[in-house]
Amino acid sequence: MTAYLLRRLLSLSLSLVAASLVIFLVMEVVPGDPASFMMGINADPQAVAALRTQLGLDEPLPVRYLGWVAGLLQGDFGISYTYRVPVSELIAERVMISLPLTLYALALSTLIAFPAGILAASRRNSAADLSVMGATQLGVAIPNFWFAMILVLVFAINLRWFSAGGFPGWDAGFFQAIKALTLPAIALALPQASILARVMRSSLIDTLNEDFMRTARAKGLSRGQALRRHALRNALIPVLTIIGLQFSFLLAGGIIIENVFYLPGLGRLAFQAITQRDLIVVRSVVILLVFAVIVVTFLVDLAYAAADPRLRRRRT
Amino acid sequence: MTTASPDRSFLRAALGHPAFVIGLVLSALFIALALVSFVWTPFDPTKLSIANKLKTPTFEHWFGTDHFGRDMFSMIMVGARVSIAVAFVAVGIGMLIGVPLGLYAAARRGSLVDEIIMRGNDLAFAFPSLLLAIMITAVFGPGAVNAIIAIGIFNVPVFARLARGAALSLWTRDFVLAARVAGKTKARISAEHILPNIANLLIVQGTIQFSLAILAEAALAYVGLGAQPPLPSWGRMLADAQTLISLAPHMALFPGFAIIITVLGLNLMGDGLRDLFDPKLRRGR
Amino acid sequence: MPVLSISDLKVDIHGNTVLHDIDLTLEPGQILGVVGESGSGKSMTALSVMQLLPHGSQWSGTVEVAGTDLATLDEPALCQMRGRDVGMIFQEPMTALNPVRTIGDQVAETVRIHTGASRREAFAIAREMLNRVGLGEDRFPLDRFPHDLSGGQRQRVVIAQAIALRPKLLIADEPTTALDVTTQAQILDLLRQLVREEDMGLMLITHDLAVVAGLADKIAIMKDGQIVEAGPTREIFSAMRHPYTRALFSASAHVPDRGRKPEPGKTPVLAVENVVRDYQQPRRNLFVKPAPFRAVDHVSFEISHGENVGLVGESGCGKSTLARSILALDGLQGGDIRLNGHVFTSAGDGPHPELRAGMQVVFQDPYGSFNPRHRVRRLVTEPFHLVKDPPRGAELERRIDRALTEVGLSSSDADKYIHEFSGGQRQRIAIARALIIEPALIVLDEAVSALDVSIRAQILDLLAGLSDRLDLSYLFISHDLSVVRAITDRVLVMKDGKIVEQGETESVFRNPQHPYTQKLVAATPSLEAALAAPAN
Amino acid sequence: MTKTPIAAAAVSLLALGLALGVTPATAAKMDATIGMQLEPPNLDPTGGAAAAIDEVVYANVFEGLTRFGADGAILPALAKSWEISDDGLTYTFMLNEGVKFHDGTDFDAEDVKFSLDRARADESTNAQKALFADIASVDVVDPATVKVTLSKPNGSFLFNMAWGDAVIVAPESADGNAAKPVGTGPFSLTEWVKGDRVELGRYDGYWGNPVKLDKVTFKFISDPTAAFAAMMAGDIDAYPTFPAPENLVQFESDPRFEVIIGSSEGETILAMNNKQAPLDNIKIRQAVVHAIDRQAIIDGAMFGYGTPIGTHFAPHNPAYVDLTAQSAYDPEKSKALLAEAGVSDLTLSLKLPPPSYARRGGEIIAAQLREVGIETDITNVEWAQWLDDVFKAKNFDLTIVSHTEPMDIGIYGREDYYFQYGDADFKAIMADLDKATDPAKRTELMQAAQKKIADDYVNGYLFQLARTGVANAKLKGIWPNSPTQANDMTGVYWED
Repeated sequence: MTAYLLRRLLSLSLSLVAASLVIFLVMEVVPGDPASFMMGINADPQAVAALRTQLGLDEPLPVRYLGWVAGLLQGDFGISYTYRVPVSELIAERVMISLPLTLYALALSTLIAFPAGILAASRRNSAADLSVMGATQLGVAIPNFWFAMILVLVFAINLRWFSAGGFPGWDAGFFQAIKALTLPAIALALPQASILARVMRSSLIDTLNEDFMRTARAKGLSRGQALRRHALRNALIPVLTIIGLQFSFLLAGGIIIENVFYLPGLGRLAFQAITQRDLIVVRSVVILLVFAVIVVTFLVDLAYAAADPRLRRRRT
Repeated sequence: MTTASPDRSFLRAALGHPAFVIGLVLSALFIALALVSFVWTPFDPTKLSIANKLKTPTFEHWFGTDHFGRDMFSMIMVGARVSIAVAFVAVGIGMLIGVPLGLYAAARRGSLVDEIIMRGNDLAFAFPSLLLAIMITAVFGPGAVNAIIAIGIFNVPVFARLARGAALSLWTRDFVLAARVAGKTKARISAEHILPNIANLLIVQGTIQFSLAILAEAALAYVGLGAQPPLPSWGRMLADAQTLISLAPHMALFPGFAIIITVLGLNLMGDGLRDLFDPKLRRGR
Repeated sequence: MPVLSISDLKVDIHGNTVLHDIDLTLEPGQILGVVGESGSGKSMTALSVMQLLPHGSQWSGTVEVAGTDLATLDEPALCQMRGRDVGMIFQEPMTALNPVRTIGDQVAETVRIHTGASRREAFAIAREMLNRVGLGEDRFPLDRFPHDLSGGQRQRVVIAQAIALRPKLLIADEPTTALDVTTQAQILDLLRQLVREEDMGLMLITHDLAVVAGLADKIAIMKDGQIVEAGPTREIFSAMRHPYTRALFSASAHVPDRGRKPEPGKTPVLAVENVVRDYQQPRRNLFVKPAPFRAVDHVSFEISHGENVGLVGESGCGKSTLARSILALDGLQGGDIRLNGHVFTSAGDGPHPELRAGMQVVFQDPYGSFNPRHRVRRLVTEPFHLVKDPPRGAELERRIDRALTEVGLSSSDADKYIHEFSGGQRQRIAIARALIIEPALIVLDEAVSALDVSIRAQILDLLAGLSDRLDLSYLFISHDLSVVRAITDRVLVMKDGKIVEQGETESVFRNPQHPYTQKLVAATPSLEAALAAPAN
Repeated sequence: MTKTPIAAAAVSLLALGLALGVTPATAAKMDATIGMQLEPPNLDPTGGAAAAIDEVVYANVFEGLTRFGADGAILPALAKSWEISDDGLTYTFMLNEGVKFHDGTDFDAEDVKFSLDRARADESTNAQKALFADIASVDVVDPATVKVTLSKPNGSFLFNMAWGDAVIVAPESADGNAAKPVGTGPFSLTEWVKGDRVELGRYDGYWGNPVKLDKVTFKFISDPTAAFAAMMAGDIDAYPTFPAPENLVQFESDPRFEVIIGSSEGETILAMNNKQAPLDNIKIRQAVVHAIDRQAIIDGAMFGYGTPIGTHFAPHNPAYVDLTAQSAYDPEKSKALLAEAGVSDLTLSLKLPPPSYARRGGEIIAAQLREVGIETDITNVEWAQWLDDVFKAKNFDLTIVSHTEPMDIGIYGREDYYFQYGDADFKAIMADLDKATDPAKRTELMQAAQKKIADDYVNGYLFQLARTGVANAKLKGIWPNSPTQANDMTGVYWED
């Protein structure tokens, strides 16, 4: 198991290196010069050139790449071109919104999906199953930004229960902050919950068909007992994968939702940085997201091992 | 043991599968709308009529008009064409590149090429897809073609992985061993035995990816990176509607419904196909 | 009072009658063997007693467990009955245990849900039961997981949880079918012992007459959802009143007629010399490359023209790996394999495609051996790929026709799809596919293991006839000693990658030299031996 | 499917959120939250061009020697008065005394010299370096007096000194102004939550008239829907440049709000590439211009807010000439001109930057051009791309941009400017204008310049961008117009 994890770690770090190269090169070919963007349309060309030198944009490509990677390894992400503050500071601020939002959405999605999936699987082909399946089909089909718009229309503009967006900051109090994240989290969670409920259902149905479920029933466990004691943990394994994937997806995929609710999160930071050609921020955010995905993948592997003793000893 | 050909019994089973039939009808509806839009739309979807703007649905304008007074129904018809074309081509690209890669990796399991393909796949999955799509359009400029590329790229690993996984299990099947005993090359076995037997799986996944691609196209268009005006696009219609949502909610509702219904239709069809193709479920029926 | 009494049981699933007119009784301390081929309804009978029938089932009649009519029990009462009054053992030990829970936990669970026992007490009982089924605490602590255990050990765990509360009735549904013969013998011994000591009634369901013959006090023979004959074992076997009983009996003991004898001396059809096959093991440590696992260890043997050679051994002994090597599906790490005197494959050297036409194969699984999308015509002609100038047109038709009739099918079958055939017919098609290019050798990898006895007898006859007529050699790989004994001239016994004994089939079986062969032969249930033994 | 578990769970969650949302009661209001569309990338007005920087810090945090008043007049600021030598080359500024920077250091003539020298130095990254181009030297006469000598007379020097890019900074803190601005203004930075808001607090050591608010929060809400909802919910007290004119109707009908319509310095133009075929042909440019129905654009893209213009000049400027008739909407004439120029099947690229005036206006213009037989190939671009592709590489036929700098007709004299006009006669007019100091003469020259670019159909002049703001009806003192990009909060107060 440890050897397996070590090997995974090695291959994941290779992915990270490849990712850093890809992202660096992509950002190099993106048209648009950060310096001229910052100086605006009436800028003096000399001033733009001075700024380019100051930002280190004149150095040759490999030097800049290595400089960036070396910085990353020391935890130094560099200085944002446009904000002129350390990127790590910017990211740290944004993570404080994106991460809670992601966890909130994930928690909502899990809280909705688990009972729904279990209900549907245990009463297969019943009216409850059909309703859950129908609802999840709809949930997957709704574009989350559209759903977000509708949520704003109904709950912020018409009912005024929530503000239409923005984030008061964690200083404003936990409840205020959570309240500000509620509509975005719902918008994010809906499709994820639908997917998760479907996975939960089909995984559980597969498990319910396993031989050991019959063994459990033959021992005298009732249907419900067998489900709780024997099926759930086994069914959880594919569900864990999906939760892991969803975490990464939500962390990065909040871009549009963050835009709709003007939340200053990571996705919006990256989106703005792309439009402002703040290359260093884009690079750092993307590599961080890739890193997060890799860490989560690794954690999911660990979770597998916890859920499934077969993996603790051997794994090919 | 039936004497009818398998195709006919499949058709009969398909028509008896409610989810499949609903899905087929819904998707067919929008594909029909898209096709009809080539020859007829109630109004010219690019024709502005500022005086007529933001009209709620009337008998004349079934879905109302937008902020330029264009007919929403006509725009949705033409938008269907754009969404469907972009999604179809993007998924097609993903399949055409991904499936051969996956088959190759499976045939040469454990080889360096397999390793590279799979690691490349991991990498593509690890990348935040929407961000990368945004960057791709930032590089090449926005437009339908680049949206296709951005979406297509992320379909490649999906199909590569699916094809590899399915092919790997087929490679251990006795009939493939028999073909190897018959001296057939790996390429030939892949084409003759593996591909036809994973085709069902690919069709099902293709349907699902198709619906995901429609959502992705809408998201890209929503942030302004899809098809460019004056060509209508569902995602951009939603973006246009956003600031007007309290004034003219119909501008947001109809394109939203169009997306939902199309995606729903495709997903139901995909799920239906999965059931129909699954011999376990078919036998039970 | 009988522990089980079934009368006039009838079961319908979605309106199809799967069982009818079932009458059975079982007294404490007795073993009732329920014998039948697949689809005869024997498992459904067991599930009726457990009241675990599939969805959509309807039953009528009377089923009494220890005097209690099951029709009078509601679901909670049935839950109490299962596990406490009736224990059940299943066919597939590899999947019958929950992989994520410890064995102690799973055995103790039976105790905990039926009695108010504390966790500790339950674990104490679990310990006792595991000891009882031969899993001592030194090697099998309670916190082991099922995946650490072999199939036989897992089956013992399943038995332990079935008997944890000393039920009056134990139902064993093909409990040893998935196990090797030596393990099978041990498990059967254990069951016999438990029945005697605990005074339980055991309902033993099996397709193998030999298994019940040596074990059961009473036998019920089932066919098409009905009991065709039932009674004390010896009586049934000696009288054999029902024709189906006779048919089953003769099929089980069937030995096909072999006409010709092989002619040794000429160039052997197949010569295997010092073949070595290694597998890479997964790394346990990142920096140490593990030693490869040697699946086939310097194996040498020959097959002469027209000779049928058996290769026997238990699972994991390397016989399938050897078969794959002979078929040149995998590369060798040492030695070479010659076909008709030419090097077919050797270490570091791939197969020689032009020689492949001399060797064909028939696999075990009649369902997985064919591409479901092709018609029989295309399936059986696939080996023509190996011929430089494959037959066309009328000649092709003639060859297809001949191959199909040769295996007892008709030429009209060529245009059907594979799903239109039964398992036995499919195996005939597989043989036709192997025959069509007239190879010198056919490798039969467990080719009859998945078939019911009556079908198996037919296929064995077919194989024997073909070998005689067409001067074919077979390499017959099987775990089933009785089948190998029936059809082969010579036998190879394989263990841990090595051939431990080889010789004339009859002499090896009558007078095994190697201790392993002796153990194997002794463990194999024999119908004749069981019937010859004095009544107990 | 009446009530799915998902819906039920969502509803209960919403109820939970509702229970959590308790708003605290407020006492007499001493603070104001101002909405802005864009967040400033940094807060140093001397080191970047972003309008959002000035919109936060101008007059609030930083001050210059002079400043703009609400009506665009040049007023004294850190310089309480000045003398101009007769030859127009020497400006002597008398500075206010007792002025302190937010970090407690004193403001004196050395700071002025430092700031101006820094802005015009070779390594300067000041986006408006041209403002300082005519300065020959800056001399400290005494701590309260500074003398600026110009290399040539410049009639707009005081105007230049009022720009946000010309604010006075201290040598001790200048380098840190991007993140921690230190100025002399009545407000100082208290917090900047990036991506969300900037908070300014009253600076007690302020030298001038005390301000009435304790605290000003600039909240960045780029999304118009969100801005609308935030206004409606009272999260924001004022949004001086409301991004979605379509929503103003709803504010107008609500007595809680006051809609403030003013004019901005933004001349919105359909810029044409004057040196690239086919638009190097004046007939085609004229055809394009006559194909455009300005009112339709104002109605369709701006929901009626905006003043049509016929040249590149702000209508509220006294020197403005209304030349709209010369380029009136006349599709027939347009077609005739195209025929005369001998072109058919014309396809022009139209690159549209992000603001809605450009994106929406572009769609309308494309439709209008199609009516006269000109096809367009629309590309929506980000600003960075626009700068690269359109502004620098001049790779475009048509684009729509609002030129928001005040008095920027001078750009037509720059040959390498993106629309590539740079006509010699026009340059001569500009040279004369630079020399002229007599107001009447200046007006005359400015009008000549306006006519010249209208006659040459350099660009399509669409409309003057309206400054459409909305504010809580009780909040007073917000500038209706924007003579420069600023949200001057010094005079803002709550009415009881």
